[in-house]
Amino acid sequence: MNAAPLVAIRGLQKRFGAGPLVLDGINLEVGQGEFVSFIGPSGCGKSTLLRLIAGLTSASDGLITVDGTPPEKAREKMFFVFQDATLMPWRRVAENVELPLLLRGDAPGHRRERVARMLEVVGLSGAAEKFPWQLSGGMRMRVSIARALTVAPEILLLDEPFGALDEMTRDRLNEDLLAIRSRNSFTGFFVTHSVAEAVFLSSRIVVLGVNPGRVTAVIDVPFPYPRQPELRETPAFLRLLATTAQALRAVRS
Amino acid sequence: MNAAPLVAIRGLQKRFGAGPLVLDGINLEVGQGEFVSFIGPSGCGKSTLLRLIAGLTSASDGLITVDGTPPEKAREKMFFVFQDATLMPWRRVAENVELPLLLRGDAPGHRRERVARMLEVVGLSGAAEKFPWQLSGGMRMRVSIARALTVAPEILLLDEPFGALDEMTRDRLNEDLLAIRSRNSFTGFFVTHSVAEAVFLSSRIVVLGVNPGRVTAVIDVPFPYPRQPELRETPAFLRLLATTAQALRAVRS
Amino acid sequence: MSPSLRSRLSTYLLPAATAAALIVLWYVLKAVFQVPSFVLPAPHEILVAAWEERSFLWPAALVTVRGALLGFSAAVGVGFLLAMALGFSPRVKASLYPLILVLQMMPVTILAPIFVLWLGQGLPSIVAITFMIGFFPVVANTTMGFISVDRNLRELFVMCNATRAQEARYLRIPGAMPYFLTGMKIAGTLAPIGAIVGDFLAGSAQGGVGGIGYMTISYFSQLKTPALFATGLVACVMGFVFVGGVNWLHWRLLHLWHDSMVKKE
Amino acid sequence: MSPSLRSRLSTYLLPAATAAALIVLWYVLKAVFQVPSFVLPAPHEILVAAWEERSFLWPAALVTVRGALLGFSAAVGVGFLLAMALGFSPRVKASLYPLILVLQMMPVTILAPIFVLWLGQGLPSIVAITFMIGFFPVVANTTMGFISVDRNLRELFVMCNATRAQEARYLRIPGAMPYFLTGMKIAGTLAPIGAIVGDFLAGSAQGGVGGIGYMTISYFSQLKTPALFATGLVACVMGFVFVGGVNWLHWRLLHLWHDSMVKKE
Amino acid sequence: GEQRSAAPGPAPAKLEKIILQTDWYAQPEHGGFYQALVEGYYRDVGLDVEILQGGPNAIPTQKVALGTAQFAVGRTDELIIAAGRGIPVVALAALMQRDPQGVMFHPESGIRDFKDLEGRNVMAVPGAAWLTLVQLKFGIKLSVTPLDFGLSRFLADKRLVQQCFVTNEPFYIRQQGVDVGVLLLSEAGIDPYRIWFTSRDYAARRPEVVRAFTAASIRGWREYIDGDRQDADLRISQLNQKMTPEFIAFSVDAMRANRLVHGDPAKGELLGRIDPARLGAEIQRLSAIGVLDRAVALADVFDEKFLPEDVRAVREGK
Ligand SMILES: Nc1ncnc2c1ncn2[C@@H]1O[C@H](COP(=O)(O)OP(=O)(O)OP(=O)(O)O)[C@@H](O)[C@H]1O
Ligand SMILES: Nc1ncnc2c1ncn2[C@@H]1O[C@H](COP(=O)(O)OP(=O)(O)OP(=O)(O)O)[C@@H](O)[C@H]1O
Ligand SMILES: [Mg+2]
Ligand SMILES: [Mg+2]
Repeated sequence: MNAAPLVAIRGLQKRFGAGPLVLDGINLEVGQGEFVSFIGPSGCGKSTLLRLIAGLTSASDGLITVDGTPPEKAREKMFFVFQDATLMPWRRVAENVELPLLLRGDAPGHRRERVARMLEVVGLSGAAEKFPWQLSGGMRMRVSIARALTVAPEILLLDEPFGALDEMTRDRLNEDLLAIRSRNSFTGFFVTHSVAEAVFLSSRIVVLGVNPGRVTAVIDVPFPYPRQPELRETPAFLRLLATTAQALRAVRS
Repeated sequence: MNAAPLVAIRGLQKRFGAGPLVLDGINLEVGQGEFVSFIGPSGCGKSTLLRLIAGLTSASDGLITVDGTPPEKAREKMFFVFQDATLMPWRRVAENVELPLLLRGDAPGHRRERVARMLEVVGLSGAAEKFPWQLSGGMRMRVSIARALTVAPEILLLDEPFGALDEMTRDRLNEDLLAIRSRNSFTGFFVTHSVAEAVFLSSRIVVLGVNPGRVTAVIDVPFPYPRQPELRETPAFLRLLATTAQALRAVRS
Repeated sequence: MSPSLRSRLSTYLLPAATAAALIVLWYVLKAVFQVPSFVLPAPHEILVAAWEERSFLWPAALVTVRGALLGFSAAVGVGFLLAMALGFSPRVKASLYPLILVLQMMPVTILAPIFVLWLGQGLPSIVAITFMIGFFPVVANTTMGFISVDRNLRELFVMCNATRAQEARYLRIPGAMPYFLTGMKIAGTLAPIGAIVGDFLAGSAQGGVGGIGYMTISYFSQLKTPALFATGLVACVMGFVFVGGVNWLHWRLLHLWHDSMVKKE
Repeated sequence: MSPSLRSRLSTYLLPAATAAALIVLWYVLKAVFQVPSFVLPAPHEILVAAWEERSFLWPAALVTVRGALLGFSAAVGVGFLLAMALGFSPRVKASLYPLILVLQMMPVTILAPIFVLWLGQGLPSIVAITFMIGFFPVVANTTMGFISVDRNLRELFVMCNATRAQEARYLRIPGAMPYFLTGMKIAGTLAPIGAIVGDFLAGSAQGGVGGIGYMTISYFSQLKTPALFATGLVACVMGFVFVGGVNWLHWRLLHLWHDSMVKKE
Repeated sequence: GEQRSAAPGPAPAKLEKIILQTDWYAQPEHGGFYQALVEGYYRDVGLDVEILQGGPNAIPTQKVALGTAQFAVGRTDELIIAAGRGIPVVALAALMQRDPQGVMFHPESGIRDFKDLEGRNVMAVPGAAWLTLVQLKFGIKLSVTPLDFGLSRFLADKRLVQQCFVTNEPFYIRQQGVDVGVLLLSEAGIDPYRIWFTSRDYAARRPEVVRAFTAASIRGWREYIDGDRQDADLRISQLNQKMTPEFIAFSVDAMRANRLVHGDPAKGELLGRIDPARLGAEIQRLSAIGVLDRAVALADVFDEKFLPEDVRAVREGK
């Protein structure tokens, strides 16, 4: 969309070891400030694609650049919400959330304040002193989200962050995410199984097919930001929802 | 519903250690062959309730009986799909699925056959020889589901089994679950965040509130089994969906 | 049975019961096989000997405790650092591991004269020997802990642009604690033995006070078998103190979060 | 650099480089401090002595290998079983652990005469002493492995109505493997030392063939220091074979799934 | 199988199996027993003897007391201390009238006499009775380092004094071209016999075996020191690889030169003989330094009736 894309993927192929191709011929250019959702069947390579963008695994063929450099070089711009909560069992909730700030050397006062704010956002202020094993599955995932939000990265990669949450919490976090984005605009890469969520959040939706993972459809979402919760009830929204669901269903047949 | 309920819960209270009440005053009677879904906000105690029914944790107050005995005594009737996939990292996919049958002493031929069938159901026939770390999140969860299905227990407890799956896979597994149930009828306890899923699968939906977890609504689902996929499009279904969503939304306010 | 009563039962009564059963068995075996006291003294004879020899055993124990404590600290500290180096990169591991193995496997009896030559007789050599005997369990365990870190957490640290030092401090070290503590426990049981062997190989009764190792040979050569076993008793008591310390640390560091300690309700 | 070249570099070249560096350092230190050969011989002197004494060292090594192998097997086998018992229930642990600690911490020098009397001088006593020296690392590690089993998997087994034996076989034992193998590695480095010490304490040169421990005393008392170090060399070679075996097992059992081995791409 | 080719005469129908436990690996200091064994002197008296080599942990006293071995080699001071602990063992005969034990030192350390050991670092077996006796007798104070069975520390440390056998360690030191001085403990009047012994119980039950063994052993020793010891030496060198011909020759020469085995006839000493008066004096000495738990009488530790007539006769005819 932009003249100089923030993330550019060209002819990307990925296989693990001598296994079959997991991703094949992925081409994608994502500009500064975009919010791209990936949807597709389980096992089609969405997480792998996110990990490739983050430089956590390397492409078998093709090219990925982030801000013009290889992803490994651009990591300070990015943060990742993994599909699993990935909490450190020996750190309390607040300590887990604090970790990235600690590692990047923020001042203690600032850390405390940001951690408290983000725990508030995900509704876990009361659980700050708990250990991960004392949390429910959804709470663990929310800790992981809070951790990513404290960082306020330029590029945020979210791998099914809201899958384990009830619809209300999920909707609220969707809105919170957009609100945060309107304040300090980040470029988002988002994996979800909820079409509604994808439409509500994204500026673009990439539908992936399976065996191997290929881009089968790209759907532009024309609604302007900031988006209000009421958007979800509008006919235009519901129509795009249906189109997207259709595109997703087409993958399998 | 039945004269002698299969699972009876009376005045159940649960707190962890000296913490606050997690569940309070839960009363529930579930007859043979019912399918009960629990919905409620993240952290309200759904998993805890399932674990109480399975006898994996003990009540702080109140009573649970399964088939007239304490849950610990009725475990051979039950099986559990945990919220996390809970796979053994050193066993391959097929070996993981085989485990319960192996432990209960089934013949190798029978085991192989059942494992193959259930891997087929969850769409993982091709991944039988992989190790858990080689799977995507959704694939891991499907292994866990296949494992439970091989057991064909009288009572099946499912804790958000389909949360990490795309809508199509999810719908298909919903239908598969009902098909399996129509063949060897089991009593189901099901936790989900998807209201549609709850309505489509259940004979009864229990809505839980939070802090502490309390039953705030019980919704009977009158549609007869077997249910066809088309049910999802009927007005009656959509109406019940709206009612349930309403009840769930009421919890927070 | 209330939980607290039950836990007290496990902590105190059961070991006491086992100990009592063993002591009874000891007397029975001694009587049945007619084992004379100059081979295997009865427990009460050992206690009597320990008391009678207290004026020798006590200063000897102090000497040995010093060697054991310093050697143990060295084994734990150096072992931990070595393990950090080994866990740091596969190349460092490939370079250093064989050397560490040689150090561990070279019988200390052979190296003892070199220690004595370079460090002089007495405490420094004893500490060096104790270190040699106890450091490898720490290295082996801690290294295994360092390289067994959860892959997902490692990726989290990569995303955080953590430096190697940060990764060590916040991820690998806490993650390796269960392994490290096990190695430390083994080193703890070995430290008194190491100091005794060190006393044997490089000690002296300079100033008239030898360590427990010295007393052991002395009693052995004088056929004072109950007193000989009393030196063993002293060694065990020392070892229990060390292991008790490590267990306390284990509890302190792990009881809030590790699967080996947390009781899920 | 290609990956295979790089891995070959780590496996062979780096240790060789370290070894070479050390040997150079050895010569330099010997020259600088003027350490006489009867205290620390030069590497080539050791090799020459090993060759010259081969007709003595070889049979002695065979004797010691037998003791080390049997003692190692006993340490690993019995240690594993003991750990199973300890991991079985907290009560068994509370009952047995102190006893095991006493066994470990009682200096083997004190018990040696009892072994000699009951088992006779020679192989059985040597095996018993090797066992005593090597079993605790296996017990401590394996126990820690057993009690560190993932809580969630434990609940899965509860739901499967698994018997304790099944839980042990399918959950605790495979889960404890990383710990067990570490303990085994430590026991592997200790086994040759144990057999040498055993030879020392309870061996006999019956039939004219003593073990490496006997040769050690013999060379030591003859001031044949290069030959003495050659016995150390033999001990190290033995230890490397043991550790190599354990490493192979480690690779066999863990390389497909464990975080310490699997390289995530 | 034992070498019995040299054994003269027809073999008795049934041999009594007995075990002799020595206190160290095979060495010339045990030569007489090997001589008796390989030359068939034991067989001649109806005994099938197995010699068990000792080592650092041979525990001969305990083995004899428990009956694991019938006879063992040791020293009278050890025997007296054992008796003082209530261990029922009795000396039978002396294989050496003089103990080869002494201390060695570097001549440049200026040691001439035991008095010169004052304040020295002495490497010895901790707890050995002679340490106390020397310190008491000469009014000196020693600093003791546990014996490590090696010689490199002695060689490296010119001030170190080390316990030794005059028949043994000096050989290796001199081999290095280093001179070494030796003070024999017997010169200081600390003079235990080296003996063989058995348990009170066995002596009471099988006096004829004890007598036979003692006689044959004395014969072996006599032959070993004065006669042809080739076969015995061969056996010793087969059993203990460090026993080279040169070393054995050195040891035997040292035994001869210091009259260790035969003793000094002028003082009434004779191979095998134990002088009750000298033994009684030793009991007194040990009792005086308090290493005995209970009073030991001469009769507790020695019964001369097992000595052959000729050995006893000499004493009686003194
Ligand atoms: N072992 C434990 N110790 C202490 N508190 C616990 C423990 N397990 C759960 N809890 C607490 O109990 C409450 C309910 O947890 P539970 O896992 O049942 O929630 P849930 O309804 O399943 O939530 P989710 O939808 O997020 O999975 C949470 O507040 C959690 O912190
Ligand atoms: N480390 C690995 N080694 C081998 N194969 C892997 C590895 N990681 C993923 N795969 C394979 O790559 C494919 C894509 O996995 P990925 O995790 O990207 O799927 P996904 O789209 O995120 O699925 P889900 O929605 O279930 O999370 C799967 O078939 C998986 O088996
Ligand atoms: Mg994924
Ligand atoms: Mg839950």
